[in-house]
Amino acid sequence: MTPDLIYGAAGLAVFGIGLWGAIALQDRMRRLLGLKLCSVGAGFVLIVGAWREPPAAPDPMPHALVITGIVVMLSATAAALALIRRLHDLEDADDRP
Amino acid sequence: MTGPDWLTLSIILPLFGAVAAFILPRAAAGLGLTTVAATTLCVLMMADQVAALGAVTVPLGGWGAPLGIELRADGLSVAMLALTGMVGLLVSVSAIDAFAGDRTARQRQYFWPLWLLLLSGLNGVYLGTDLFNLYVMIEIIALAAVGLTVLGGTREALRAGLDYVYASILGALLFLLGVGLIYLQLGRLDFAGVIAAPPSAAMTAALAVMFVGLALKTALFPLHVWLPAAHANAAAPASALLSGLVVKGALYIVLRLAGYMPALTEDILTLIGLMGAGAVIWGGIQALRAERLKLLVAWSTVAQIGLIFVALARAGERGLSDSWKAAALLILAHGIAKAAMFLAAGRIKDEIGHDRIRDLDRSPIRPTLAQVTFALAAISLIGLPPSLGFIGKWQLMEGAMMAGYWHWVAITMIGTLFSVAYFSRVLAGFLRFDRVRGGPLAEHHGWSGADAAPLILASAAVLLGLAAGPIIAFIDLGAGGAMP
Amino acid sequence: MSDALLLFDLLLALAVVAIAAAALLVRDAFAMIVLFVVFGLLSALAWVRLAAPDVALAEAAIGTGLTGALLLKTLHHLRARGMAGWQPGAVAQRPVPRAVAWLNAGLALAVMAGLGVAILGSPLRVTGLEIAVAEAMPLSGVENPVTAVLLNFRAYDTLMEVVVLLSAVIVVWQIERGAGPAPAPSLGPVWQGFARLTLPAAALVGVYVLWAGAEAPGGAFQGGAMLAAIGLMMLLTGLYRPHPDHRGLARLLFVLGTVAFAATALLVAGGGRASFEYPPSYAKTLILLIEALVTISIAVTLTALFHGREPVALKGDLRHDP
Amino acid sequence: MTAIISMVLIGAGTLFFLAGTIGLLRFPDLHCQLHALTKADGLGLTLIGLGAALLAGSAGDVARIALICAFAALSGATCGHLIARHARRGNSEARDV
Amino acid sequence: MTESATLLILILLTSLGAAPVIFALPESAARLRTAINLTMATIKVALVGWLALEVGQGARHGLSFAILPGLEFRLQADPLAILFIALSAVLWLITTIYSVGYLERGPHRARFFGFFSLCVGATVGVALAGNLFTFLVFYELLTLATYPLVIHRGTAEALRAGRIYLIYTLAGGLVLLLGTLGLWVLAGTTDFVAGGIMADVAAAQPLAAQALFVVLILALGVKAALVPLHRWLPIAMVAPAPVSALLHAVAVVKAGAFGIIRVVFEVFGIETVRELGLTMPLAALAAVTILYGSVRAMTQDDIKKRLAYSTVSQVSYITLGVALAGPVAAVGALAHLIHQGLMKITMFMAAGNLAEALGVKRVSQMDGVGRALPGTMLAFSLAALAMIGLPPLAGFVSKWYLAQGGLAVGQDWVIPLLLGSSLLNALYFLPMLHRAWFRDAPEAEAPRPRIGWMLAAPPLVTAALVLAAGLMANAPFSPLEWTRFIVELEYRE
Repeated sequence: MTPDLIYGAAGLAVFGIGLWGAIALQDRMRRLLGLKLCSVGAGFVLIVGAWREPPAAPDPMPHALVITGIVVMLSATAAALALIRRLHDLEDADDRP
Repeated sequence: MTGPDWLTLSIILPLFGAVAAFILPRAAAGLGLTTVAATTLCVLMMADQVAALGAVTVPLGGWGAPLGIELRADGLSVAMLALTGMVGLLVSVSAIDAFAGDRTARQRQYFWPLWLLLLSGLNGVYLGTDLFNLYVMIEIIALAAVGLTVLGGTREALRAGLDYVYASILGALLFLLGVGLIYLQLGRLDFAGVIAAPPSAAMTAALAVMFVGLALKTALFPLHVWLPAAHANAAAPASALLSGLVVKGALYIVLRLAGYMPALTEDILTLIGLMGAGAVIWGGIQALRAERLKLLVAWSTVAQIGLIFVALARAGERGLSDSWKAAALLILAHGIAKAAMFLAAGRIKDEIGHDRIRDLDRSPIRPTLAQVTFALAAISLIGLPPSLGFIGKWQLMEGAMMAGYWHWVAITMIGTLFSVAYFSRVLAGFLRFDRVRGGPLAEHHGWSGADAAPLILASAAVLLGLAAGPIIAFIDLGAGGAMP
Repeated sequence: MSDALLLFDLLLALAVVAIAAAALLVRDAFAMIVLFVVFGLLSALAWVRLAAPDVALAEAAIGTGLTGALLLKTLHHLRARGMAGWQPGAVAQRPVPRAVAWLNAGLALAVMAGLGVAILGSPLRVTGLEIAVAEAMPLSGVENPVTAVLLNFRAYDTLMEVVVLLSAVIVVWQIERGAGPAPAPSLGPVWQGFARLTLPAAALVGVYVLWAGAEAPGGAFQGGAMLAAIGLMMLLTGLYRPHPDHRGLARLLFVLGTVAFAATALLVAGGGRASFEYPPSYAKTLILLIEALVTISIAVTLTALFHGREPVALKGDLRHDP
Repeated sequence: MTAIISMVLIGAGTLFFLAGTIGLLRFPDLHCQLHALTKADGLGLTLIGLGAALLAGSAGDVARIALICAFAALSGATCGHLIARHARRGNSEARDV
Repeated sequence: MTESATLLILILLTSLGAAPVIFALPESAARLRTAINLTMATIKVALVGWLALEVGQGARHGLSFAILPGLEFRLQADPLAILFIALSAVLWLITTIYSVGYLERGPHRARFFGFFSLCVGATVGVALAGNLFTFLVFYELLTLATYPLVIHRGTAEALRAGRIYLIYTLAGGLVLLLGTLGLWVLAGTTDFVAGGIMADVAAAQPLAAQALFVVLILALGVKAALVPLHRWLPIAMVAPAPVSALLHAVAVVKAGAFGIIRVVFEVFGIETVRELGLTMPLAALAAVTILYGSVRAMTQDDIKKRLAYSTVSQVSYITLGVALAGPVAAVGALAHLIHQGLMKITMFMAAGNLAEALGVKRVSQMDGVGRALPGTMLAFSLAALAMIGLPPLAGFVSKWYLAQGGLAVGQDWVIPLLLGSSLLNALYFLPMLHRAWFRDAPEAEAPRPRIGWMLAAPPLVTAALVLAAGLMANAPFSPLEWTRFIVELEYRE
């Protein structure tokens, strides 16, 4: 039972929950949140891959990848949220007589 | 070497173009077109470099494969780059006309930066050899493609764009999870590492997750729900880019991975083939029921992508080393023909005012040039000789016959019949003159300069079949085991 | 002593998973966002436990902070316009039939179980590229290995990441335009005092984090995120109101980082060097120069993403942006 | 010797945090909750900061911890003020918070 | 072998190249369009003549370039190809004149003539194809080029006919693709070689070879209008007269028959087909088609439908000749390819004139037509008599050789079949002639309608050709002589 096993399992669980959220939920912002959870889950898997027994330093490569992943996920979220806002305005404009 | 190599240039040049087009919105069209032309020139220079030296590898930052990232141009990647360049150039020319009016000033301003970012992303995918780098490139393509999908600004386009965003983010994240798991196994992320990897359960699981992600991005049958609405509701040049080029990026990665996957056993290939067959049949049925022209063309994309996956699975595991060439040919043929068809559909919609298939024959205006382009593109998509599509299908069926997989031959035939059925719905509409309402029939009325680009593309799709020999020889360059 | 930490790890892992599930299942949207922020911070803490400080900093600042701010802004936008007391159930989409919901849950579970089994069956802690990175460190020009990987060994990846950010802002500006919603209410004198004191300090910290990136955890993205936080504060409190005339400058700042990075990558090429290959002697200065410009770009881009629309005065729009 | 004192200080600080959280959960209306949070957590944080400062090695670390405590207290107070001000203005949304 | 490919490319270009130019011309430039059409047609006839001369002296022009490793796009001008090209080139010239006159004021003429020359280009391609792959390419191009012509009028009925036509021919094309692939997989090459390439494969896997033969004959049978697959031909008669004249009597139908000849002679080789025991079923199928076609023709009141059914039966003479697997029968078959073309085109053009000038579309309305349009009806009668097989005329020559061929190979049943079918021909042609000449027009003497020389002359010219083909059968360059030359080459290997 080392930290990387614990967090590895947690990461996969978070990815699973996010995947379920992205597929099953109907509401737009929740699905986006599900995707963000998947992204954090994938981040967990990579960071767990980098962890080494304490005296040894962890492998820096996955750390850089996850930082890139986080920024990429933020960009995608920002675009999706802009779409949600705009779509809401359009639908709102149509519903109101 | 005296300066930056052609490979980096072909990725960074469109980037500078996009930046310039974004900063100077008024000059966007001019800048955009020159950049696309310059990039295509880069690709041509790279092509003869590859023709001379075989595969060309550029270690970015000078750090070599596992640590740094390498760009590699071999036959297949340059063929895809050439496809992107050629189709891109002609779509750009057609886009200049499509967004010329003042009503579409905003779309003109934003089309070019997004398209050039897309071009940079695509070139990056075709030249990249690092899995995580491919993930970042896929994201650039996804974002630019979403931007292009919602360029029209209508509610349907936005709703389709949102579904597209969800599908492409989920696909990319599944791909990222696969990359993470592979790093967990091998400790390195470049193609050479993946090839050398001993087959293990974890490796299969990782590659399976990546494949599901890519299937979601290429809209393979069960995961195709987002594609028709997104491609049908986009503006004409945008949907030409989406259907013609964007889908090809993910297909290329599937092709690359299929080439190296140690774990691609017989039953996985049959599963992929079945999904492809499902796409061919379901796409065909939906295309027959489609009300609008662009929706029909979008559903035919779903069917053609299914056929490409059938081509991959046509000869089982033994034939895989040859099947990817048939798939590559079909990808090239579909790219050219589908871009031409979407541009033609856009032209027809502009001239006639609507694109309801049932009323195509009611309008007095007959943009015959656009209709001829549509017909030529249909010839290549159906796979009639001498088109490139025909040669692709020929190779598919030949491989399947040699390996004795008759069911794939049957699927291809069914696909062809379906495509004949739904394309003749449209062609009959073009050639019917007895229900014309509102004004005299004007046969030559709808002609304009904007038809030139789609016509060139469509006739290229039909006539390139004769040049299939050199194309296949080129695709073979540097491929096979030599891959580092 | 170490098993106490193990207990802490277990608790933290359980908390992370529980809050993730809670965030998706809670009915009220605002509570969902709050839970998400808590989830983000806890996962950042988990990453600190996994000896990944840089990533924890990035996750806390960008992954949780900014994403949370964006979510809150969108929620405010949706609530202000029409959907009061907005519950997921109330949304017009047809509810998912129970069978499909369970099918999806089963599918997600199966995928995860399969992956878990496959992973556990394989050797963990395969030696990755840490040796290669360690050997190449002296040539990289910086001491912090993560920054070395980000800005030297895989500089091409980072350039493309900045491009992703740029394309995001282009897409957002293309989707939304015109005047923003009603301007934020003024927050009274206490806030002005607080702002006058903390915002400059925050700017200082941001620059410090950028500078420290060379030796210690930190760097362009974390520093950029902090400076973006200042931008957000100024937007929220009306200290800065986006104006159509500022668009030209804004576009320049967006592309600044990308252009700098790409230009350097191409200029260093030639004379036996591939692109992105900085001459070792100039590596540190080049990296810091690029990092600084990229940070500015990131800060402005993230603020623009939060503002969420191109500040252009639409002819038909009555409420011209003040 | 200093270790024991810092352990005591950190223990006290945690107790104050506990008190603050219980206050948050138990108190009836918004203002009381705000009161509990800002006061208890502020004090708790300072005590923990003091304890950590004792354990800290160099003067630089002590200075950093001091800065952290100062800014945390400052922002805690301001946030409390803003929420209260927002509630006092009787804004309809306040009740949803 | 590939002395000068330029001649072949030029022949192809005269029609394939002309099509885009004609498409681009605006509708009003009628004179320019006609000029282009006529010049191109005459150049083609001249080129074909020159090619025929050279091939006569043993030269073999060819052109081939590889499309896939081992798969070539090959054109070659062997005597058999020359036979078919000569027919289509000459008749294209005549039909162009006729259609210019016929479509005087009609709409969409640019589109019509564009696809018209595309069709002939495809037909020439079919003839020149050096292997089954190239044959398939032009076979499909022919389908695509004829579809717009069939639905030229653009009415709902035309479109319905067009859809049926497309279904049949494209399905045939698909089956041919399957057959070509099978050949490529079994024999490794799809080249047309005198004497056939399937000999050893047939020995090794007789069953696969038989299956392949059935698939190929099925595919080609669609266009050659063999019985179960002939339904599209009468339905396609909704097309304007020049289209039914050139295409459905000459180009499309003959392409199918030509394909069967190529497959039997140059893919399988006549001996292999006999060994596989496939000659008898093919001959039987041809015989059934001959009788069925004639019987159906009798019941048709619409002139063009009657001629269509007669075409169905006449084309099967060629298949019969090929199936009889004897040199003499082969001569009869190939000669009939030419003669039937000449005869049928005359009759279709005459029918077109009747419809155009007098509005006579049905046999029952043909009373006294002879006096109204003496020239046209003279040509029609001559062709009809030749079709029935009157001794000095072309029809008799080919039937005579077919009979001789049947006897030579011991298939005695051929004689009664030919006599019976000639009788049936008489039964559906003579009433038409009787009505035309010996019945006077129902209402008062209608003013003699004037039709332009462009409509009147072509039937007479083709009728003269029919006469010439019959009388001067043994002249040096007559069709019969040329077929003897081909068959002699074919059977020498």
